[in-house]
Amino acid sequence: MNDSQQKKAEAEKTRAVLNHNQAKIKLCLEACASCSICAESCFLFNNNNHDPRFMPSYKVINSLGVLYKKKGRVGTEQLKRMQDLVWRNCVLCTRCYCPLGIDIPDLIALARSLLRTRGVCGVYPHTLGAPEEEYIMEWDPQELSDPDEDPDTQR
Amino acid sequence: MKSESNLEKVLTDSTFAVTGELGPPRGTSAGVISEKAHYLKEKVDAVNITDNQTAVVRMSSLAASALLIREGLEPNYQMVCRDRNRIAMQSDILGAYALGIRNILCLSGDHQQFGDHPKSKKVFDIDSIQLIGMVKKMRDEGVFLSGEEIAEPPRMFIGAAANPFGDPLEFRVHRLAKKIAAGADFIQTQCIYNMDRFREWIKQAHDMGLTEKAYILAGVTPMKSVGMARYMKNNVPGMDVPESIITRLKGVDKKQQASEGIAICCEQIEEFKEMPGVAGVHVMAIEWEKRVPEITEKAGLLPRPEPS
Amino acid sequence: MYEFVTGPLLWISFLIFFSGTLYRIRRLYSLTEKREVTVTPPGAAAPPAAAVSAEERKLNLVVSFQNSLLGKHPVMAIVSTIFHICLFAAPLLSQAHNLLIYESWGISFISIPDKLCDVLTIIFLACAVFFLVRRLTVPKVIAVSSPYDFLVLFITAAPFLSGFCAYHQWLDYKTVLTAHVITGEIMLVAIPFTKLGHMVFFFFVRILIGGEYSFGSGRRAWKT
Amino acid sequence: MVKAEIKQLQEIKTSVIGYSSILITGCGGCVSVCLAGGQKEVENLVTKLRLSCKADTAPKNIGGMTVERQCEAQFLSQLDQEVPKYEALISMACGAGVQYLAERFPDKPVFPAVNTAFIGINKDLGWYEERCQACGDCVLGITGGICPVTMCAKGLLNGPCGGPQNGSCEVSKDIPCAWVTIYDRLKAQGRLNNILDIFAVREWQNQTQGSIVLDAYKSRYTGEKK
Repeated sequence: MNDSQQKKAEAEKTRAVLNHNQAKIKLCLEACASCSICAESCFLFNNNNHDPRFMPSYKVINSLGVLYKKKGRVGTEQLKRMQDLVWRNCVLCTRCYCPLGIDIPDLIALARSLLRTRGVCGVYPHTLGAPEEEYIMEWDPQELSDPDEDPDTQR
Repeated sequence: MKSESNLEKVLTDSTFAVTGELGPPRGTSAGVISEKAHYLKEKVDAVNITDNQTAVVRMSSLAASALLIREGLEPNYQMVCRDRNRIAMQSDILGAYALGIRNILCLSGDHQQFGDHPKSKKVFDIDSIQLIGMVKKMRDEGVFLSGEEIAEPPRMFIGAAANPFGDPLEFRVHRLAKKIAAGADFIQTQCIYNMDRFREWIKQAHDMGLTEKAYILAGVTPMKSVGMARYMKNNVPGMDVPESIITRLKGVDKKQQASEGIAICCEQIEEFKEMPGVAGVHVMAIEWEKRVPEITEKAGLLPRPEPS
Repeated sequence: MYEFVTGPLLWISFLIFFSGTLYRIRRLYSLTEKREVTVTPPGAAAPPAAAVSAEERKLNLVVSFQNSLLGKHPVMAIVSTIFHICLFAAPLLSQAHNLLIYESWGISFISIPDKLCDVLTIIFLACAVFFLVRRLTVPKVIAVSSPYDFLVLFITAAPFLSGFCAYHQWLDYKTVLTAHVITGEIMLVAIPFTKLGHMVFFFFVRILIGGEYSFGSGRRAWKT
Repeated sequence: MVKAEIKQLQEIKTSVIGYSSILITGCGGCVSVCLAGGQKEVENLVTKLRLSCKADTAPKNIGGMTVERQCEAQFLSQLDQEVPKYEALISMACGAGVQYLAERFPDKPVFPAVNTAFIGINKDLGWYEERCQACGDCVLGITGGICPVTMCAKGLLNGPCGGPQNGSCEVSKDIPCAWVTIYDRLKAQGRLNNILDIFAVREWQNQTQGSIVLDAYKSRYTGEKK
């Protein structure tokens, strides 16, 4: 299989997973009132200086939400960012609280499935012997308000 | 002959064998054993000594077997997998043989949940079929499970239990086949009340040639009362008591129920004597050893062949 | 113009609102399935290992309060509850609305004095401003806010704002009134098809679908 | 995943009497998933201990923190700043997590707040069932995907024993007999041959502390060159 064929096959798989779950994704994404109440139910959010990138809804909107909206047509850079969101910023402890009842862990798991169809999966730097500093994320609140720094927040 | 067991001799002579059962006391009294043994003497060919049956602590079956030998009876030493690992089992087997024990019955054992120490730790290092194989290996190959040699291996006559009534019914005879393949020389069955089911099972076993490879002793337990029959039906795992038995016991006067129970038992034994594939009968008179002489007498099982 | 928006357009909006809401419920229904509890797990019938002391019952109450939205986010809980109460109460109980309903169908709900309705509207708008400010200033909210969220907030607030103006006869009454009706209709139509759909989603999911946070023992689950 | 159950409050309280300050540590791994030791349980325990420990000897200062997994040093390191502020620790992780926490902070007494029960599955909401005893030598391929070591009360490899009735284990009517289930499944799959032969005596793998070193990483620990 050459490169373009493989890309095509990948895209097909992504679309299949998306199509299969389309209705649910749409309803769930649409139910989100972006209220951010889910934030504190995530211990990672609390442990990381309340960095919004650990907020459950943020993780869903910027992974599954984008994949859904763009029908899986996202670039490598974005895939990398999503990978961080759903694997590094989430341990799937399945305990997030959504006042509206959105099953956030389910959606994150779905995002993981979608990313796997693109050959992206969880990589744990520390297990590969990377120095700790690389693993710990510093958060600068300014970063999020600047669209150039973090285009994912601007949709 | 694989062993110097009297039971084996009786069975190889094609005599219809009779085995009894004796539960060791929940205490240290050797007297209890002699008392119970007294009723069984010259009425049976060998006596099963239960191993902490229903997971209730009793005198060890090894010690009780040795005491029984002193009384001039042949024990059938029962060993369950619940309480010992392979090290303890092999060591006990060596000791048993040294004490003159020649028969061993290999069992899984009741789960400790029913016993007097329900939260004890189970062992089940090996299961009953693997135990049979282990004893056979010790006897025939003269080696331990590890493969190391035994000085003067124990020459045991190996027994196993079979339950023709447990689930899944179709698999029961295959499990019997597995036990025989593992090395069981004789089989004692669970108490039989459902004769139809037993006939079907023994026919299957006979057709598969299993009754040629091992001696099958049909298990019977005389009912003392309707209450006992109901209890056995509802509370004893793996027991199949048809309603007809209960109806029959209910049909007689309360005082007559015990003798009616014995009558049922004797009728069963009469049928077993004629049944192809049945080599003997195992009489489990639970805490009722004193009626064994009467049963064996009525069922025409006496006199027993003289042990050599 | 006024006749048109309060006539056919109103009917159409109601039709879209009700059928859209029904469609949404049906959609949710078809995406979930009933999970029958057919087996009782061993031990489920057994009483708890140890009796719960009075003190522990009290502690459990404290903890369940702590775990509730009110315990975790008191301000958000209170503001959003008031916001939603006003959202329903003000339009449904307003005397002016009830008069219109009475004129058309001869029925009417309980109504509240205009003054009170005005207060509810003000409270509602205050809550809306709170949400707006929150969306503009709190980092975690900024992070998930898009123009869409602002639009939705505006769609919700607009009928109240225009209603408020109309009641106080600010600006040109006729125009404001028409705007009030139109914005109200827009909101109705938007409910089933936008983020406002969380109205249906909330009740359906949190009551019917089983989960750590469901109200009661939800027996439905998402189909897999 | 590992399943655990929170201990009785009284037992936890008794264990920390005499320490003026304690840190309750949660784990975002398995115990979080089974609602035993995640952030929410930590917060609840903090509240409960704060309100109910009124004795003079009871802890005055109670804190809580949850990390990704207590079975990994990487994540435990997040506690390095917090732990020195406290006299003792309570861990809501599984037994492995508790021990690794205690190992990282050897001068602090560590008390478990959950009982680690088994490796199991989420059967339904709040209902977990054991499925694996980590025997270290998986036989599921032979037994139709049903573990005789775990699911059979006696762990028989040549089952069933004489006990099952109406498909239930002799231990309880509510527990299906593992071997009846194995038989039924293998029969349906036409694989009954699997259990007609005798299953040989097993060499149990979990009799000393288990340890795995992946082949790919062996040289890393032996210092030998690949």
